Amino acid sequence: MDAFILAQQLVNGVTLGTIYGLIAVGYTMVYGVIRMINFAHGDVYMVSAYIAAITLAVLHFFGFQSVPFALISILIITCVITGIYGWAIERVAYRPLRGSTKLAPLISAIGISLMLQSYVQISQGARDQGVPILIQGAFRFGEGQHFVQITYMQTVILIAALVAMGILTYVINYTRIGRECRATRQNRQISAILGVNTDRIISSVFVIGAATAAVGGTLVTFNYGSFNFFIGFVMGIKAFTAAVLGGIGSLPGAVLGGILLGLTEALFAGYVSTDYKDVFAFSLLIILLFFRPYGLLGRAEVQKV
Amino acid sequence: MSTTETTAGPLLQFESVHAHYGPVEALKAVDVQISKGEIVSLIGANGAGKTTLLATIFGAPRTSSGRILHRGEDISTLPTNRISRRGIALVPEGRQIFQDMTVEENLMMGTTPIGMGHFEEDRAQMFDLFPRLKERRSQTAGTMSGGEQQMLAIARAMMARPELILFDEPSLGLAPLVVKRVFEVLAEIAAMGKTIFLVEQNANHALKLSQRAYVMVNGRIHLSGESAALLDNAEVRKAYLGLH
Amino acid sequence: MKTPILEVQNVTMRFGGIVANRDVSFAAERGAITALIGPNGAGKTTIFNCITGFYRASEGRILLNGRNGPQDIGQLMTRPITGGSHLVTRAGIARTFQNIRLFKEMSVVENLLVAQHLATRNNLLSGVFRTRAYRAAETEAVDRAYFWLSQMNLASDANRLAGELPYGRQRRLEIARAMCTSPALICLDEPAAGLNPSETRELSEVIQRLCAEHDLSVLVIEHDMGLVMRIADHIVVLDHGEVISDGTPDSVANDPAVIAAYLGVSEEEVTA
Amino acid sequence: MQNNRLASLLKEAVLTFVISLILFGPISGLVLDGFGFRNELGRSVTLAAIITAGRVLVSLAGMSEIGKRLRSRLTSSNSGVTVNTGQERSPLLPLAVLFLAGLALPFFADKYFLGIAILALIYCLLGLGLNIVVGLAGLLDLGFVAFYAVGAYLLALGYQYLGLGFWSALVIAPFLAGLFGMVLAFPVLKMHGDYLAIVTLGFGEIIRLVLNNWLEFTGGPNGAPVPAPTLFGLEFTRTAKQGGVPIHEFLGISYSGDYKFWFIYVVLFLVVCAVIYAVHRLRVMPLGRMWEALREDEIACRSLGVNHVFTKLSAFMLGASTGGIAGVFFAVHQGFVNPTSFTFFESALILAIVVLGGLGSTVGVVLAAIVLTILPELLRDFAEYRVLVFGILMVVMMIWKPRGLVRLTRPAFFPSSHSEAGIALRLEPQTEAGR
Amino acid sequence: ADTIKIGVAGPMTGANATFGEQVWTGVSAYVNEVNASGGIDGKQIELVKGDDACEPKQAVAVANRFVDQDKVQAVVGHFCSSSTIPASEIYNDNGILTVTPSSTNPIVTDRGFETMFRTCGRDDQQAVVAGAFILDTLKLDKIALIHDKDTYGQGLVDALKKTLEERGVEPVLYEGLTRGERDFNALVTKIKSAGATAVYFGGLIPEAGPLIRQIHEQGLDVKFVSGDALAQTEIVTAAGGAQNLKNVYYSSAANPLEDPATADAQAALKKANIAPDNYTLFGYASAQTIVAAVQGTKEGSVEDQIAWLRANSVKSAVGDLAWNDKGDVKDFKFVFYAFDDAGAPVPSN
Ligand SMILES: Nc1ncnc2c1ncn2[C@@H]1O[C@H](COP(=O)(O)OP(=O)(O)OP(=O)(O)O)[C@@H](O)[C@H]1O
Ligand SMILES: Nc1ncnc2c1ncn2[C@@H]1O[C@H](COP(=O)(O)OP(=O)(O)OP(=O)(O)O)[C@@H](O)[C@H]1O
Ligand SMILES: [Mg+2]
Ligand SMILES: [Mg+2]
Repeated sequence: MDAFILAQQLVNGVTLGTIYGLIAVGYTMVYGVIRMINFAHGDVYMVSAYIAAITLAVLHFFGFQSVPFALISILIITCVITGIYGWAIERVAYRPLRGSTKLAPLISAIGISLMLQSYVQISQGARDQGVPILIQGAFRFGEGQHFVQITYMQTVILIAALVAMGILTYVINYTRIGRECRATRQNRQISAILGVNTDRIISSVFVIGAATAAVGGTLVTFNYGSFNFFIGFVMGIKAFTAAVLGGIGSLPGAVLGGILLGLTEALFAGYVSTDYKDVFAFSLLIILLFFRPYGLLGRAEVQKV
Repeated sequence: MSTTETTAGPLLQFESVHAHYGPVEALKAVDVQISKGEIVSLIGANGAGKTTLLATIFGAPRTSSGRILHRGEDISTLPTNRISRRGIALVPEGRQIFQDMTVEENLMMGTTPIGMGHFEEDRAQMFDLFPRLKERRSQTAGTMSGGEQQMLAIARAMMARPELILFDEPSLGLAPLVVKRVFEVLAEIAAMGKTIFLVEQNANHALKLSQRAYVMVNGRIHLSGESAALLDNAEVRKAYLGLH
Repeated sequence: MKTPILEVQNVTMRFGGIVANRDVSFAAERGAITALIGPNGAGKTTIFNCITGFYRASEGRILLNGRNGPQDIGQLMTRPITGGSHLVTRAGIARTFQNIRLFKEMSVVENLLVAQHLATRNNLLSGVFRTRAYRAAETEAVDRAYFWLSQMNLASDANRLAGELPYGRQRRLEIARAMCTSPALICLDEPAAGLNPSETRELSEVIQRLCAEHDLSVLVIEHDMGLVMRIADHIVVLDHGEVISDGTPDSVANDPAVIAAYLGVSEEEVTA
Repeated sequence: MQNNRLASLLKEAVLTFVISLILFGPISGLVLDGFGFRNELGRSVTLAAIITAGRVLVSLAGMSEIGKRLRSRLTSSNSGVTVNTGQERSPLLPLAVLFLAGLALPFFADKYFLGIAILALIYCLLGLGLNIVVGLAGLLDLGFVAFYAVGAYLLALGYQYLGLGFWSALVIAPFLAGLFGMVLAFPVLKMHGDYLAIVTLGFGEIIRLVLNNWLEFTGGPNGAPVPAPTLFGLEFTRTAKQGGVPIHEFLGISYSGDYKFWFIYVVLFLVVCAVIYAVHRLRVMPLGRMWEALREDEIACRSLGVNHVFTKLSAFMLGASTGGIAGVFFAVHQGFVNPTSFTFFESALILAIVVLGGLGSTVGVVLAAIVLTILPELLRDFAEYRVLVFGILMVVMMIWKPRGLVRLTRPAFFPSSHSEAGIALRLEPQTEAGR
Repeated sequence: ADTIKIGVAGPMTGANATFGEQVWTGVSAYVNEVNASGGIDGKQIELVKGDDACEPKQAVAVANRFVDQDKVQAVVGHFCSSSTIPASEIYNDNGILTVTPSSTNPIVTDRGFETMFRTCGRDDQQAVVAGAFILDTLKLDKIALIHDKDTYGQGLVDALKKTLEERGVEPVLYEGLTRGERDFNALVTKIKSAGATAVYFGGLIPEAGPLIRQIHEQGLDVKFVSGDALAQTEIVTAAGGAQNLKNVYYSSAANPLEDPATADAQAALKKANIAPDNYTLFGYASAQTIVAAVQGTKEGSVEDQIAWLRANSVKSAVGDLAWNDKGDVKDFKFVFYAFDDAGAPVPSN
């Protein structure tokens, strides 16, 4: 009995954590390259949820009913449009602030976050929206009342996240654009002098970050089925926490931090109290940072005196 | 666009260039010419504006008036990242290597303007020039000593196969032995047919290496001429060579 | 013989696998200028960081015989709760940095006033209400700042932003700021880097004057052999983290090991 | 040349139009309705057209001479810091006028306006507090609202459990909030920049969550009532509730709910003035200088013997104390507190005040606090577009003045007249007694 | 004045904007009706919108603005208790009749402000009904109590807990979830491990929807019971479709089929093509209350209106309303609903 419950909670935690991780990647990428906490990221994720739902509605309208086709085309369309959102936000609100104080873009990001929420609220209404269940059913292990299950949707989430992370890790570590990202992060001026188009690199980081958030947004939309214009806020804070937990700036760290956070929440909620799970999560973060000031996988900045 | 014709004029030319940092005018009507294959050095006191002069070539800061011509084309409004594609490379003051990257990755970054096509070949050449880098090829660059970093910065600039290389105080903070080695390397690089524009505090070395030189004072070109002549100039000897 | 102001005893410093210093021992004499030279990456800055309390040496001991008697630097740093590198400064060691570290967005005087925070009144209330004692202490601090500025030939720049100054002046400002902590020993990390020969000459006179007039001991890292030979009373040479030579300028300059590792053959640089 | 320009303008316009259409198409063009959608694509085409037109106008304006000049005037940044020359005129007179005008405000303003003025002053206080932490000491604090909450709940719960009144809470709040600041600061000060930000954010959330969840003690989401203020035992309520005498009875005038707001306003105004003075002094005091030095370069500070832990701690505590005081005023003004007033967004707003004001600038903070409090009220006529416009304005203000509304200046210092003579004496290295 | 001004205050922006929107829709629907039929004694009613975003500080600003600048004669609002409490102090000081459609916090009416009324029921009344429904109608006694840590939800659940305990039933689980989250899988698993057969949720749609869906997805065989906040059309989409609503019940205002007053209102809303969402109805009812008081006293003073409301009852969109001296509704009627296959609510008994 107990083992089944524990296993189920682990499944719950890992799924939630994977989603946190996917959103956290956006924070980490942007931070990694321009040292900016992009507080509008949660709202980009929110926008992507709407785009995914609208795309589904449009597909249904035109009579496309095949689930795998729908899922894949929604993922692609959502990533592309959300990516353009990421690009446009950077272009309009952050690029003019390059080279000013570090905090200016932070405030600008808060403004963008308000704008996006308000824009979606005005356009789509404040009420909760939903999508029909796309994939139903689950792998079940066990029998009767004693079982562990992983829904097909959860499986899709895990696979999609793995694929997305795999692609990203490869891009960052082994491709030219990844190297240029890392160079830009360390010294933008010199990178430009060496011929790196830093504006384009920064734009692409925002696009990639937004697209990853869109993967998260799409999956969340289809997994939980409901959303409104305000979901970005809580998710934003959680994902930011995950990013820092893992060491902000580190891609695998973001995923690890996300999963750790998801597991912590699930286990604490399951075995202690739902009321205080967030208090616990934040306390854990503070304690962890106390002992590892750069997060789990973050590297200390080389500080040669 | 860079491979079209080689005009008869100078490779790089400053035409009455002014530059500002906010309200401070750092360059005042600067005229400098560099022809293909030359070694030209620029000396001057601290804060004279030497680094600024090099930086304006890359548009940071941008010129507030005047033109910078490369092969006869005005490059002063081009985006920074387009400059290096024209075959100009900079070895920046204070080295500025990518601290968190390995030596090899730093070299890869150097190839940005021309792509990785000749990477293996060029890397081998750099390792010949700086055997020390070969030993440290996978060390994180930030943990290397100053001299090692300087060599890396030079090698990185060379990876783009530039025609014109700008050196900003390459001997800064290096041990005497290494300073000698760096100047030998400069000579070797010049022997490869590259054009060199050298900014140095170490006026003695710089003037000995170069054919022509400019002396900068307070943002203006104060003197210019054959290096050998400047070495004998009383004013230069007193102010920049510390001799009486 | 006088007790040396600083004794470095068998210091080893490791970074993970890298050994930056291995069993380094030397002493800096009181009232004299000791120079630390060696190839790039020899571990000079690292030993400096151990002396000034930025790193805790992996092994060995560093003793300061300052105003308060002999003190172990390592112990000052690891003292519970209150410990830290600031205690090393308070014990009487001041330093400058290889890469200039000024408070760029503060004025030149303010840079010096920060350095005197121990002398001025830190009491919050006395400051808010501007008590007489507070004002007196503040005036004195400003005057002392101006004194060091004029010593360094910087008085005309007093009310400019430190970041605006040309490099050479920033170097001198950093020394002036260090002097404001009233040290017994001052450690200079490549003070002449980026200066031209005539500026270097000026600087060497300043250092010598400090040493002679203000009862100061100096420990200096420098690659400019002209400066080193001119001012040093005593030279320690590091290579690969180890001391390879230790003695008077003459003996060191003619030490074949030093020539091979550091100087190269010619005499030219030494005299130029 | 002319043709070239037109062509590029056209290209730009088409590009802008296409991109805005992609952006606005799904969200404002296709509105979700149940599991289906409603077609409102006309709306997004209009939006895209507006954006494109705006873009073209800006480009055109940028080409014309007037536009160029206007643009350079607008963007001529007040970047950087200037050092005073020491010749500046003393601002005493205008300050005195401002002070008197501020004091006299209740006689001219209606309650709506006064209410907003009180809010603006509370945000001034919060901004000044956070300015110490972020602007002066350079520690990014995203959980400042925690200390605000501590002050507010101190009054509410203190009244409920201990019978504390407004005045005693006002005295205790800075100490209690400072204590909380210290508790937070200890684990936090080892951390760098953005890690500090998340930890403080977490701390702010923890405080809010505990206030929300600990039903038995704090009232949870139901909040807690706060007593009206008193003045020498005189109460501002219609009938006495705290054992005193209602002030209108004492003075023999008729009751009005406005008296309470007048009173709060005046006390708050005086406190804000006092804090402004103190912060202003701090900037030229050793402690304030050490904060700023720490912001500039921590390693250099340590090399000068500055105890960075203690110095950061003091900044955190002083900032927190100010926040605590603001909390007390907030509670007494609202007459009720609950956790919804202390969300992360509130922290963000206070941070926006500090940044918009120009990090470290006292005048800037005051200005920004007023702007950011009054702006949302002015925008009420935009109805549901209010938040949208507020967001846009926030971005625009940052782009327009990335370094804040007010240019930073630094004080000038000059040697005392008798210093030349005294130099020799003062040359002696300091002795122990000198400390 | 030739018009009567009424302020409508609530969250028109921010996390709770959807509810502010509903209240506004309800109030304006009724006011349009009144105005179309000639207004009150020939006077048109003019509405003023006040957005407080459910933030207390904005609530005070809105209240002051209503009083000083808009000079409203009555207020429908605010929505959140945390806004109503500080704002009502200002309305009370200035003698403005205030009717909140939704603030269920006891403090709202417990402070003795005479101008303060509410059209929503108090939690204890709904809780008694819910307790009876679960224990007697559904005949389940392993009950998990879940709330959203907000005034309404937690108040409801706490009252139910007391009711259950009075009947000797100890809930198997008592937990609060966080508003704004979407993933309650851990909680659902916990409900499962607690062996609950019924879940009572005190909270709103954004959390209720995913909770229902996840209970369904994890294959829990439980009945899901909730309060009147579920009385909204969006529950169908939020829960992932009508098939997930099979075991879902909620209590709501009296059955329109039995109560002509509510039937009229619902018909009117239907005609105006407005969804009869819960807070739309309560907004509608609050407007009815104010209009009734004004009409009943022939535009008498506030004191008259207060006295009138205490003495009379109003036929409203949520049933007959009568008030005690505190301003609370006297025995509010609740009916339980279930859902049919298309997701439309049907009375259940
Ligand atoms: N980023 C900057 N902002 C403001 N002023 C600057 C900046 N960089 C340089 N300056 C000023 O411009 C002038 C020229 O500086 P530059 O660095 O070009 O001199 P330099 O000749 O390279 O000196 P050095 O030999 O010290 O490298 C100096 O007065 C300096 O103070
Ligand atoms: N923080 C660190 N982490 C890892 N290795 C380090 C660190 N600091 C120094 N080192 C290593 O220690 C060695 C000594 O470095 P150090 O900076 O002391 O050299 P140096 O003698 O000052 O050289 P230079 O004259 O170039 O300044 C170098 O090989 C360097 O790579
Ligand atoms: Mg330079
Ligand atoms: Mg060094």
